Amino acid sequence: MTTVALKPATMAQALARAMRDAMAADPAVHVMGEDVGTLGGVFRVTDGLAKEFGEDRCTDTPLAEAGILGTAVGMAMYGLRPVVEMQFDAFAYPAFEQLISHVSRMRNRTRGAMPLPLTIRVPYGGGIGGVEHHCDSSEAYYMATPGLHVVTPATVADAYGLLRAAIASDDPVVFLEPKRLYWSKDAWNPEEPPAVEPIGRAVVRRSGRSATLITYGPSVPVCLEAAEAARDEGWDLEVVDLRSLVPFDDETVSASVRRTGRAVVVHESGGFGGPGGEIAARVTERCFHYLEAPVLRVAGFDIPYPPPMLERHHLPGVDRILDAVGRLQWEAES
Amino acid sequence: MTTVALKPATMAQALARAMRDAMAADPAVHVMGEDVGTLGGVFRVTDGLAKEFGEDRCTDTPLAEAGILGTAVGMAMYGLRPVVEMQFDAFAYPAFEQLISHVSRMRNRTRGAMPLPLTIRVPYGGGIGGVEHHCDSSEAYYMATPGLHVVTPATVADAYGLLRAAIASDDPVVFLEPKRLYWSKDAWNPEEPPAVEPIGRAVVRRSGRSATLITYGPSVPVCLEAAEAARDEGWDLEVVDLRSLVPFDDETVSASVRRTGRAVVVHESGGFGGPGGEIAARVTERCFHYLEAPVLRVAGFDIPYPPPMLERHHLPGVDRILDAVGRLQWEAES
Amino acid sequence: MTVMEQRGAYRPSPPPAWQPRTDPAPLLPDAEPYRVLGTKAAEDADPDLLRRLYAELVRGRRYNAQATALTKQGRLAVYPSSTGQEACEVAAALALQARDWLFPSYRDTLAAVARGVDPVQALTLLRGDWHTGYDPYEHRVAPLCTPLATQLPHAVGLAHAARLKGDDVVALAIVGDGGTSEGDFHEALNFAAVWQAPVVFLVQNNGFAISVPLAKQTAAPSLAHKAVGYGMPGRLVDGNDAAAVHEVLADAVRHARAGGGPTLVEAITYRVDAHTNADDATRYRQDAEVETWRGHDPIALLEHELTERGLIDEDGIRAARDAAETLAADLRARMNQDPVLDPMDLFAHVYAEPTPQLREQQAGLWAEIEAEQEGTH
Amino acid sequence: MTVMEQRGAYRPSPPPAWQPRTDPAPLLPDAEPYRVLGTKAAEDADPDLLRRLYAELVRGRRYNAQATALTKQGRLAVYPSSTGQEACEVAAALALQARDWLFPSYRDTLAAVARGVDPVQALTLLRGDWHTGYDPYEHRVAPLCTPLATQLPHAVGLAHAARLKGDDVVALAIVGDGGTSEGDFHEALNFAAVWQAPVVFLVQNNGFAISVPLAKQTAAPSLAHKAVGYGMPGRLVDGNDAAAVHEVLADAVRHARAGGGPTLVEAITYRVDAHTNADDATRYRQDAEVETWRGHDPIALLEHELTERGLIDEDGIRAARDAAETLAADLRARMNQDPVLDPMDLFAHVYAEPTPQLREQQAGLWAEIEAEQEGTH
Ligand SMILES: Cc1ncc(C[n+]2csc(CCOP(=O)(O)OP(=O)(O)O)c2C)c(N)n1
Ligand SMILES: Cc1ncc(C[n+]2csc(CCOP(=O)(O)OP(=O)(O)O)c2C)c(N)n1
Ligand SMILES: [Mg+2]
Ligand SMILES: [Mg+2]
Repeated sequence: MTTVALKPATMAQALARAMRDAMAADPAVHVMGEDVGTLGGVFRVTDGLAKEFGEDRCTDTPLAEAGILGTAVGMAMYGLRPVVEMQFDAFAYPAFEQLISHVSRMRNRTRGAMPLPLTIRVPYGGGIGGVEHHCDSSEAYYMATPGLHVVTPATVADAYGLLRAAIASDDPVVFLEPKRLYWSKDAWNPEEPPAVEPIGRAVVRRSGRSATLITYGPSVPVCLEAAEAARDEGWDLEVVDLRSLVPFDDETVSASVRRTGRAVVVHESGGFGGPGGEIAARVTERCFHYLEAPVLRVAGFDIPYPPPMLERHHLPGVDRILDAVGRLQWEAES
Repeated sequence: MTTVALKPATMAQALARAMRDAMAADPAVHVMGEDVGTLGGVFRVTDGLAKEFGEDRCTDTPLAEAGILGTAVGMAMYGLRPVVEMQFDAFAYPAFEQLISHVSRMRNRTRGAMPLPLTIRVPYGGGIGGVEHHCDSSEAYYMATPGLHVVTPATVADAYGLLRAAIASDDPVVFLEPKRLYWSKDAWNPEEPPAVEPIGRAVVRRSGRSATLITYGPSVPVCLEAAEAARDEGWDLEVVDLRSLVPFDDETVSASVRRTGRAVVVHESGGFGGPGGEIAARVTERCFHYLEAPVLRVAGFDIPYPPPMLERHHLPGVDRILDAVGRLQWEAES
Repeated sequence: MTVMEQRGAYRPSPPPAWQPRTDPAPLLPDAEPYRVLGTKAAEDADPDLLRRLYAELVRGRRYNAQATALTKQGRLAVYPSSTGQEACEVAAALALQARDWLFPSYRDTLAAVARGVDPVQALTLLRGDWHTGYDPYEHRVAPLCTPLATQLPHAVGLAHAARLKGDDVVALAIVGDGGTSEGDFHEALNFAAVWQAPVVFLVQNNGFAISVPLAKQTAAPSLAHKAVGYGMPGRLVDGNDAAAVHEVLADAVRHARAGGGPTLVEAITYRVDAHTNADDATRYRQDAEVETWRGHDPIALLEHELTERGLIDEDGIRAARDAAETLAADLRARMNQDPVLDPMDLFAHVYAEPTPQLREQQAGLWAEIEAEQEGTH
Repeated sequence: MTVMEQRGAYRPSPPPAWQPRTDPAPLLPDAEPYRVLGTKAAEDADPDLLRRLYAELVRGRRYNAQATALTKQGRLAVYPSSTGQEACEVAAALALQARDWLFPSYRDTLAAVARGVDPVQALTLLRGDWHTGYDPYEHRVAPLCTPLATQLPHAVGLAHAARLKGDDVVALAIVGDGGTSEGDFHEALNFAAVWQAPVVFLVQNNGFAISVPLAKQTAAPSLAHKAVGYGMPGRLVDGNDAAAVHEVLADAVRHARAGGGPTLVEAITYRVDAHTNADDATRYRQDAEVETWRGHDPIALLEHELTERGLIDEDGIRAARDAAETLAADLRARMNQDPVLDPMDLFAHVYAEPTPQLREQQAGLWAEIEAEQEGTH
């Protein structure tokens, strides 16, 4: 048995490596976006790609998001596999017509003749002290758009594995990168990066018997922290990391909730009309008779993302999660 | 007592009348959009306005939805009350950046100093045999955007009353007009149009004791029909017409579900990530111990809107609603 | 160095030399739309090409008439006619090689048909049948595009990809005058110019966007004048002169293929019919205007030229008309059969593999249909 | 009339007369950026205006330096400096009347300050404090706009509304070279031209959009060449020549006020600092280039002119510097105090009246904060 030399890597580095490996493996993979070339992206996630593969493979585009996504559609029509970076969540909005009317529909429109293997990377979420328009959690829009896969990693390993899977997918994938986890670190083996994960599988990050926290992306570490803190209250919380919002892994989620009988959905995105409603509703549909309490939601408020100096009030934190767990009608327990 | 001479009016006519009366009452009201002037709109909803108020008050704009909404923002900044028409649901997508980043946020951004009294009329939904891009139900996007009111009438009277309320509102209102109800008719008194409804109040369209159908817009008549048909099965269904998706009338909805103990949410929009998830989740949060069965959803499939020749399979119809009602675990009934 | 210290001996240097990145002069359109028919240029035109264009125009006009008739018979849900614009439609198709790509808007079924797409397949969308009736890769015709101008960045991306792959492919995209107001028009032209992508933009300026006349759409001297703002040549052409449109487009295609980058072509034409069969054009325009344009009919123009110069005789004209009638009869016959759609197709192509959620929904619909059929048997 | 019948006697008529809707020639920019300083035109410039511009430039430079310093001290979250671009910022503010409106981008806090907005209020957003620090109606300065080019249609709409109301108001909107690639730029200019709205578009072409140089942004001869495509005049000006920028903008404002419609002004300048304090400009450009531009510094240019022509003396220069130091000291002092934000404000202005849902959330947060405070007491 050889010793594996593990090294620390950040999520940003894992993402960069995923693109690098994908580009090396398949000449059809092209990275494009604002500042992704020479600069390596404002978060340095595309660092080194232009140098290694040339500007035709990693391209600084003009500053126009609809144009970026629209031309990527054309490139995908011709057999390329564009990986598009939207510089920040809110700057993906100008591309929504291309996204909704074309990216998500071209395969269906042509009865399968014209698939669009396209990855759209969107740094999302807050917690980084960013000013207006730099901290949106826009996953509700993507989830409500049939034809898109919506994927979001919470760990360094998943960042690599899921991005490779997204780029390898023959369908368009909206790949949501939790900004505040870009600098999160994990030990990994640079010689042999993690496995490519299939899209659509949730994972139980922590087993527990009292209740299930259903979450994803930036809220996963928060939920894990909450689960640790909950031990003091005598609760043994299970944490499910969805990883893929579309398709949704009903099996894993329902199995967990059936085991625990209680659930809280946790996300940064606004509550009203946000992902939590869908998740709570489908869990309830599937697990109604197992539920000791309604599935609760801990979410961002239904407000535009607040200024940095107030964001800590907005973001679901450990206390708010524990409060919700406390409201899961434990008194009903025999 | 004078006799009231009631005449039949279509929903399209009621909407036109609402704009006319609002324009007559307030010179700040301006109607703008593609083909709204000379032509009177592709659905003739703005018919006669340009003639009566001149082209400066009812303006044919260049063909650019972001430009329409963006200039309307500027007009509202200067104290006008623009009423913008998006020609069809899917053609509102190019305006999403203006909508999300500015329309919904300007008041909040300026701590109330710069409100945007703006109405965005969006004909939505299917059932009219429209080709691709002409039948989307995009309410999930609007609901997930804090700062917008989202309103949709289901009757001729509400079309008038709610549109007047929307135009009178100091907040931006997305006013969703169910296309297939444009030609629905009701008797009304042209001398004295219906009252202006406050935004945010649901209404019980039909009382019943067995279960509640929670619905809005184009699905309201379908639910009423289903409720009639349900009598044969021995069910006495209550039908709640939400009218306003934002704000949401928890009070009326919860009161109904507490009475009946069972609920089905019905809408045309796709199910996954659609309005029904939010509605089911919040009803469950509030009425858990009253519920005999999970809140079920009858929605459009999670697919791009189908071609006309297949749309009948997609749209929630009476049978599908009754099927869902049948799955509300009646056997559990004593 | 502080402001104080900069004084005295300090002399500011001139700005870094500025010069336009390209010479604007050749990018500007001519003062008059380019014409061939009825001018000296017609003498240089290839008679075979003219005859071919003529046959296609006649066929195209008949196709438009037949499609419009089908809407009246309830066989077509909606038809945006290109009557009066056949020269643009046909020339766009004929200016391309087989390896090139055409990006039509929703109005351009005729261009697709002229490029070889089966008319029934071209009309599939407008029939209420599936969203696209043909395999885009077969004739290299992108799906008919309804959201205005959104097909333009696709054309740019495809052309760019082809060039990156070393393929000798040009993309030609068609858009209306109204569509030029959309942001996607702007972004597509800018990307094309920056990338020097082999793409040709054909604006069919037919005077209207539904009811909105050009004067409410733009204040530009001409739409072709937009080109200089992107650093590409803008060309203005009489859109009812098939020979002129063909020549200008063929030049632009050659230029693009040779690595010269994109061109914007504005073809001045007129939408003789209403916007679609559902539209009432009398609400927004005078018959007299339509009549003026009928006088400058693309078919009449070309037929006149061919006849005057003895390039076609009665037989030639009859042959063109017969071919057109054959197309119409075939279309009529085949459109008379109701298409059979499989409801299960609703779920089959949303993703490469249906998600578990879609599989559930599919099973539900299947059960419903089975129950329905049992009910009716 | 069938095609057959059209033959023979039938002669197609010429097309309806075509002519450009406007004469393109006067819309095209000059071949060279317009300059005043160091040219004969300087002799006609108003000495008071030049001195005023000078004082504002010096103040602006100091403001930029102070704001950048505040980021290092953690007093400002982020600062996009306009060092090197002060001539544009200041001239934009000074070209307007009090009744006019300014629409700044996120980089243009200096223009807002030069127009009278309190610097602390102008920096509120960038401090991590509330999204907008000033009441837009007080100085008629729209909120700093972050999504690029999206403020341009606002400016058009506002100017249009003012004209409809019969008010004598002009809007001036600032956008970057990168921002010109966005669809909103296109749509705004088109609406402005069609409506003949009294609006002036100032493009600060500072060579970069973060790391992306102009050559990757556009292939146009100049950005000012875009104007003709909308039917408005395009003007090219040396963006470091405050007198020239002011003159061109003031002309455009006058033209707009007189009902002449919009103008597009491209000011050629340079972003001397990095994109923001968080950016590392050495990754994408050479110091030498920066140095060249430092030589063509807007303050040095104007100071040189003033000194050469004896329009300013040591005292005048010192007065300008002192005023700048006063601003900086005040800014430093006031930015040293932590702002106090009320978390309840999160819910107060989403709507005119909080929805029941927001009231619930507000109550929840209130309870949390109370509990927290009890915990800490
Ligand atoms: C983005 C978008 N907005 C609105 C529409 C609705 N619409 C369909 S055709 C049309 C007019 C198009 O005019 P033009 O571009 O001149 O093309 P033409 O119809 O004259 O061929 C409009 C507004 C649309 N299809 N897409
Ligand atoms: C719609 C949108 N896309 C992307 C961004 C991110 N971004 C902020 S500044 C910038 C570059 C802007 O360049 P330019 O317009 O030239 O203005 P400058 O920074 O040079 O003043 C980018 C890409 C944004 N703010 N808005
Ligand atoms: Mg047109
Ligand atoms: Mg710039």
